[in-house]
Amino acid sequence: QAEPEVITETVTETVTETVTETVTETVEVEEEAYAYYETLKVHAQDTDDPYPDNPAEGHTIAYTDIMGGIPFCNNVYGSVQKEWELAGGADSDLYYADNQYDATVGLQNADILLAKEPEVLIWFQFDSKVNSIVAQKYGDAGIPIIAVDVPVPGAPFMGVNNFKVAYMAGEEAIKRVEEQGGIDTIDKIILMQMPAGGEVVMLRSEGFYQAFVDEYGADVIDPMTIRADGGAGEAEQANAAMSDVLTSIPDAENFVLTSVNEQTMDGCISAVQTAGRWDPDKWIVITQGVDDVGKAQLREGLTDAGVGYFPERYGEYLIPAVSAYLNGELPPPFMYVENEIITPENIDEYYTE
Amino acid sequence: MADNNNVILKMENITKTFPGVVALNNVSIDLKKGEVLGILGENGAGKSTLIKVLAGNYIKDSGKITIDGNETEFKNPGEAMESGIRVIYQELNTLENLSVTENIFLGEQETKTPLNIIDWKKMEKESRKILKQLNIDINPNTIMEDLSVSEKQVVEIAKAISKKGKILIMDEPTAALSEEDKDSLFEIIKTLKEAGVSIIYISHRLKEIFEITDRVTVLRDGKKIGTVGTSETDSNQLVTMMVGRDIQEMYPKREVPIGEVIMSVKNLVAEGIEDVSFELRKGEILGIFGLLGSGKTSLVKSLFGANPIKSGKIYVYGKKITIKKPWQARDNKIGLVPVDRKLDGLALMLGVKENITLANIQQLGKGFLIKKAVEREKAQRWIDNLDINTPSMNQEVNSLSGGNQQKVVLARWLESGSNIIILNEPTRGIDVGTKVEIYKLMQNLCEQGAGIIMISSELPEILSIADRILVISKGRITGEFKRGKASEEKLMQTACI
Amino acid sequence: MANLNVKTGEEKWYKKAIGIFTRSKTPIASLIILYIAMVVIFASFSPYYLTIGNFRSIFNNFAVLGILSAGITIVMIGGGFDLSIGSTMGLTGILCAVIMLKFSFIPVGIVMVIAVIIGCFLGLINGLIIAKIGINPIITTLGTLAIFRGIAFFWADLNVRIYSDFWDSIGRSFIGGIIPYTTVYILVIFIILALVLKFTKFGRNLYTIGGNEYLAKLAGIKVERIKIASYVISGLFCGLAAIVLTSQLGSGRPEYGSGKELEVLTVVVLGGVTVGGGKGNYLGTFIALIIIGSIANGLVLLDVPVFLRMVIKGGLLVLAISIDALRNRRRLQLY
Amino acid sequence: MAENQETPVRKKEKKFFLSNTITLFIVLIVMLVFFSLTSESFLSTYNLVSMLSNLSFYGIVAAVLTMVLISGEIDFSIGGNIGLTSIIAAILIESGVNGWLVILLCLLLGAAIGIFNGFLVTVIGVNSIIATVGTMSVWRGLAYTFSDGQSIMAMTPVIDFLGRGKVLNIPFPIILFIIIFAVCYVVMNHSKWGRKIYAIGVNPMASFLSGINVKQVKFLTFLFSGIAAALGGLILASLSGVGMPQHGEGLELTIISAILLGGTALGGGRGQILGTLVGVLIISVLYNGLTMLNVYYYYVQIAQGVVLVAVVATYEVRQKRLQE
Ligand SMILES: Nc1ncnc2c1ncn2[C@@H]1O[C@H](COP(=O)(O)OP(=O)(O)OP(=O)(O)O)[C@@H](O)[C@H]1O
Ligand SMILES: Nc1ncnc2c1ncn2[C@@H]1O[C@H](COP(=O)(O)OP(=O)(O)OP(=O)(O)O)[C@@H](O)[C@H]1O
Ligand SMILES: [Mg+2]
Ligand SMILES: [Mg+2]
Repeated sequence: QAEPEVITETVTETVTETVTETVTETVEVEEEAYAYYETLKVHAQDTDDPYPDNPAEGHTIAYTDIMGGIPFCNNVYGSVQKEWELAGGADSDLYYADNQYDATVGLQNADILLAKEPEVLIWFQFDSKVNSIVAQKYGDAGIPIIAVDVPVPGAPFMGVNNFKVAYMAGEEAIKRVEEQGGIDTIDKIILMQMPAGGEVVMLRSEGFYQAFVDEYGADVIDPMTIRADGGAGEAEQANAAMSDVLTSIPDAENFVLTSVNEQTMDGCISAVQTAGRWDPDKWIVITQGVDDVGKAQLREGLTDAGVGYFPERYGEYLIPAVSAYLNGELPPPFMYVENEIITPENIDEYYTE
Repeated sequence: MADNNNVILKMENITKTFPGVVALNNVSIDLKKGEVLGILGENGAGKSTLIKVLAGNYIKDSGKITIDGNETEFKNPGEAMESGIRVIYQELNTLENLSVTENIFLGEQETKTPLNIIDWKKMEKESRKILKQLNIDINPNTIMEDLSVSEKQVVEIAKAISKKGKILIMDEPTAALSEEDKDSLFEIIKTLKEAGVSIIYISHRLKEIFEITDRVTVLRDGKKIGTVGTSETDSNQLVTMMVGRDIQEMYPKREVPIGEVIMSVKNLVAEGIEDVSFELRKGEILGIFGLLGSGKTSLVKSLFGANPIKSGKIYVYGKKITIKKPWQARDNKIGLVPVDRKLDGLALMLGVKENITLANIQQLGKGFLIKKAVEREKAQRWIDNLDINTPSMNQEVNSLSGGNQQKVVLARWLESGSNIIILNEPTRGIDVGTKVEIYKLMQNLCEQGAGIIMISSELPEILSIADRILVISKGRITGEFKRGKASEEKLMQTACI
Repeated sequence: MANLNVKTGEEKWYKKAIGIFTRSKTPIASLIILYIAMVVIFASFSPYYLTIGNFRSIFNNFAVLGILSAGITIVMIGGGFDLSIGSTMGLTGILCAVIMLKFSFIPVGIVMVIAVIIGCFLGLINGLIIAKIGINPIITTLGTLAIFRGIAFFWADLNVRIYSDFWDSIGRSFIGGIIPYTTVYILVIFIILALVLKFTKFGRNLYTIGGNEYLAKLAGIKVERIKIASYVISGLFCGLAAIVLTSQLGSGRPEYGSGKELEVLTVVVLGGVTVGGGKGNYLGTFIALIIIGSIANGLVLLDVPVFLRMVIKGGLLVLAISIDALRNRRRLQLY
Repeated sequence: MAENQETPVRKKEKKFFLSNTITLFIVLIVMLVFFSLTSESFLSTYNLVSMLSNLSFYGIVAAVLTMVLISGEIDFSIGGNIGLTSIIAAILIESGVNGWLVILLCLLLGAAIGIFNGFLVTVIGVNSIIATVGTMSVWRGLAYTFSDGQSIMAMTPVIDFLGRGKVLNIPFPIILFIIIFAVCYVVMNHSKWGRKIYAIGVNPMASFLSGINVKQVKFLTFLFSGIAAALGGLILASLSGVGMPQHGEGLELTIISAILLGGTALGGGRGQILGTLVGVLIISVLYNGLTMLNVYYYYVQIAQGVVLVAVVATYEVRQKRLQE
């Protein structure tokens, strides 16, 4: 694991204020102030028993999906539903809307949900800047928001530290590069990004790049790095983007590849296969998330490792945080998932097939 | 076979109504093997409706159709075609971006086995043969849009006779044809007749009716007035049957004093015409005659800004004007009644009122908005003045009869105060009664100081109505005749130069 | 050169040869010139452009686009429109993947047949609504675009990955390592369809219906049947495209194919198929397909920033179609 | 006088036209009743008002685009236009340009876009579907290029007011929306220019030969649709607080669906601004109501498709019956 100091340092170099703030505050978290949240979180993580005292009973909350239907989101929403019921909440009191990767749709949803006057909003939306309007609306109405994966100004944040997970993935890749004989054995490093997601999501691959730069120096890494826009996190667009990338580097053979999520990675790998340039030994592939798609990729030997976000555990943070609000307590401002590197070797420890 | 052996088709007590109109009211006709039955009637009498019922375009409300002794009812045109009924419709029905061959064999391509593959060679050969029969020089591979209206009409005819049918229906086949083409058509009709084909022939031209038909059925207002043997009747009787009153003169001509030159065209060159010069005077009806494709339409379109002028000058009331677009023509008080009313003249889905004011929207009240009262008043005035037969000024022009549609277009230009009025085949497809009305109207206009340019390919009409006739051939003026100095022969001679 | 306006005289043999594909007027000449110009530009800037490997990737990348445009060409010549192709393909794709996942005992060959049947069925729905009820095709398929896509999302929570090597090989194999199978499919499909258009009654009647539906009825053509058939054919090719797409992507997802309709539309219209119907042919569609594929590829090789590629692609389309419009101006100029 | 002597034909026709709009109103009312019965919050002022402000930006575009459709053309590039304008607005705001100037510049940009589209269609003679599908990706691509694919904050007082301000407690975008619909209504139903648009849509050749400057009228409709889309982009930037290259993506199909739902015919000549208004409302109410009921987005999508096809089917069936 990386030292927090290292991360803070690198972040300040590359990242916007929001995130710097994010990370520096992580270090200063005072655990005692959030005892209510911590207790419930520990309970949720340890057992599948109902929460003590049914903290959610009779309350209403709202939840939005960044893009309903994709495996990662299904995992998250599934866990939220599960924990909500364990906390004593009624199914009909959990309002749902799908933001469809679309800021305009998100704005409408924010209003529709606000009209239903939930007590807490869990907000999962891809663009952090649009979120300021949402924050303002809910702030005026006095309804607290919990942001998932993408920050909302002034709201507690739950999810991954994008830079950190990317850096972890980078280090994992570097380990493999070294095993293989050093950076000279690599022709290209491909970052399949999602600029549409905004700066914060960009960190999910820029952290990866930073890890390489820290290890080998920018002079070595910059010329071999390719950044591509893989679209809105869907396989088909990523497939097209990857085909383009491959077209532009007909002579390259050995690659390091990472992407924002596993849908995207699925598209990338199939593009490589379709182009007839797939050889597991020549590709070091590290993914982000390890959702259902990611698990399958690891088990099929397509990817070498993934940074596990454990989307199926998001509810174990979110619902305790919600419960804190519902009971007049506060959740901590940052609730990071504990990420692990998942590999084909250790995957069975985390997930049974 | 209960009926007379000779009768191939019987339509009995056919009734067909459209919303608000009884188009056919208990009409019965019969058709014998190998005869040509003419159908006459004013605009809107129900002729086209009758044949469309027969050909499966419309479903009749009541009545009985018997073919060869069997009662039939066609639900669509396809079924009618299968039983040997072929139709040349009044409206042109050609596919503009396909070749002549394809149009002739539309829906009935020749195929060869195995696999029922289309036999292009055979189709092309057949087309050549048919077109030759029709005496017209068109390459069967030409794309339709490169043909003129009359050439397209010939292709329509070729289409109908390409496959032999039992009953051939022609709804005004000659409306767009020149004399010569008409003659070739009649030759073919005679051959078909001998071969036992029965023909229903609809035309507004009495001369043709006498020339080609055996019997004539007259319709009026959706009712059958009677059927007479052609040899036992004369045009007076037919006209009386058609209009329900006597028409004294087919071509009434009033002498209108001819005044000063109001328009003069000098050395005009444009697409389709080369070096044309002429003058038009106040009170004058200037006829323009020419064969198919001679450039008549191109000429008047250039005068109206719808066909780019390459060189030449146009003077109106002595003042040189430029006409690049129709609104310039309009502003110089020139009006055009185009040859194809439906395609170029009318906004069919709009009302009579809207169509009358179409060229003068800007005059419907001051400022940005339309003053509805002004518009109604203007429309009503022309409906009354021209006696336009419409249930209401809001009626869609779509449902008016041809003559009334023509009046609507004319009203538009009168409303805009045009005093140089160009009429391209103003009486094409219009019945005798209305024709006379239109001639009178033209002369009224002349009396009021207008000058009229009239294109016509109907010889008797142009010879009697025009004060002066220009003959045009290959885009040039090849002759000029004063009224009374011309004859059919002279016009044809000069037109063929 | 491709101006087949033959008012006088006989056709030259080469005109006849081209005429098989281009009986109606199309912008073939401008397209060919455009393509040659593109090749020259791209080749002079990138040494890779004229390599076999590059052509291999160009051709393999537009496989799905090509198959879809084959179907929609038929529909559009018949005066129809199909905005639902992306959704039809997406729905077919995910259904196939689900079938392979849940009923893995069904042989892959049968699943392919099922894909075609599903595609035809969805096309049939469009065809019935359009021909029988008589709703405007754009409106109908705008509706089914949403409906089919919505239905595809029923299976969104399944992670449907495809584990059939045979299925995978459909869209990913190369003859002799050089010619993609997908190119062979496209060529075969295009040639067959071009012949169908030229030499069958169905094909000719399609042009008639597209040119003037009323007239087609008068001519006794069974308009409804042919229209329905054209949508079924379009659905059929959506089904085939779904097979190739899921094969190339190795999975089935409900969102596959979204937005494809406008891409396909761009190809066929560039190829001279008109939106009102009655015009177009497969030579045009094919050249347009190559052009669109080559632009995408060339811009990558020229290292044009990704966002600018969108601008250039759109701009080139506008340019090509403008040149063609100017060439035909005499016909259209009047108002 | 003649107005009163209407024949059965005319009466039936009137009934037909009324019925289209009435069908649409009935659908809307049924939906409103259904949602207010099934969801407590649906009829709340907050919900209705926020729904209206959220639809204002594309409602405005729909109203103007209706004119383009009636004239017989189409403009697919509105979505790209919205994206580009929102980005340019954000960039201008970021660099400290005064809000009023931002609005002016963006509307000018919209006008330029409209002029370009209009030029392609009327002067060059390109089919409008393909021309605007092409320019759509040009505008969108420029939006991505200028923003480097990222969203940019767009907050400055004047702009904030455009989408989030209130006059007499009514959100300003709703007021804009009402004004623009009213103007379009008057133009299409009572003005000379509107009459020309209808005439051109019905028969461009006959209109041309009657001295109407077809190109000019069409050109202007494109110009206005460009400006309207730019206004939409500004409002959206204000509603969301950011300029985003994705703003308006896919919106063209939603807007065109709403217009078609409203009874406007593709190919021109027929259509009503009021119909478009109801069409826009139906699409929004359907989304709003179903989301209130926790319905998944893809069911909403299916419902929208079904409503579109079903409502238009009633038009067609009615028209067929009328013809028989
Ligand atoms: N599709 C239709 N809808 C409504 N009314 C119609 C339709 N077709 C014809 N009519 C009406 O039916 C009547 C008969 O029309 P029809 O076309 O049969 O006349 P016609 O004798 O052929 O006249 P013309 O000599 O002008 O061709 C007219 O009053 C016409 O307005
Ligand atoms: N826009 C055009 N482009 C090309 N050729 C044209 C055009 N307009 C007319 N022509 C050709 O010019 C010649 C004259 O056509 P025009 O229509 O003026 O003849 P017309 O005498 O009116 O014939 P008709 O009696 O058949 O209407 C024809 O051969 C026609 O094909
Ligand atoms: Mg008639
Ligand atoms: Mg002519």
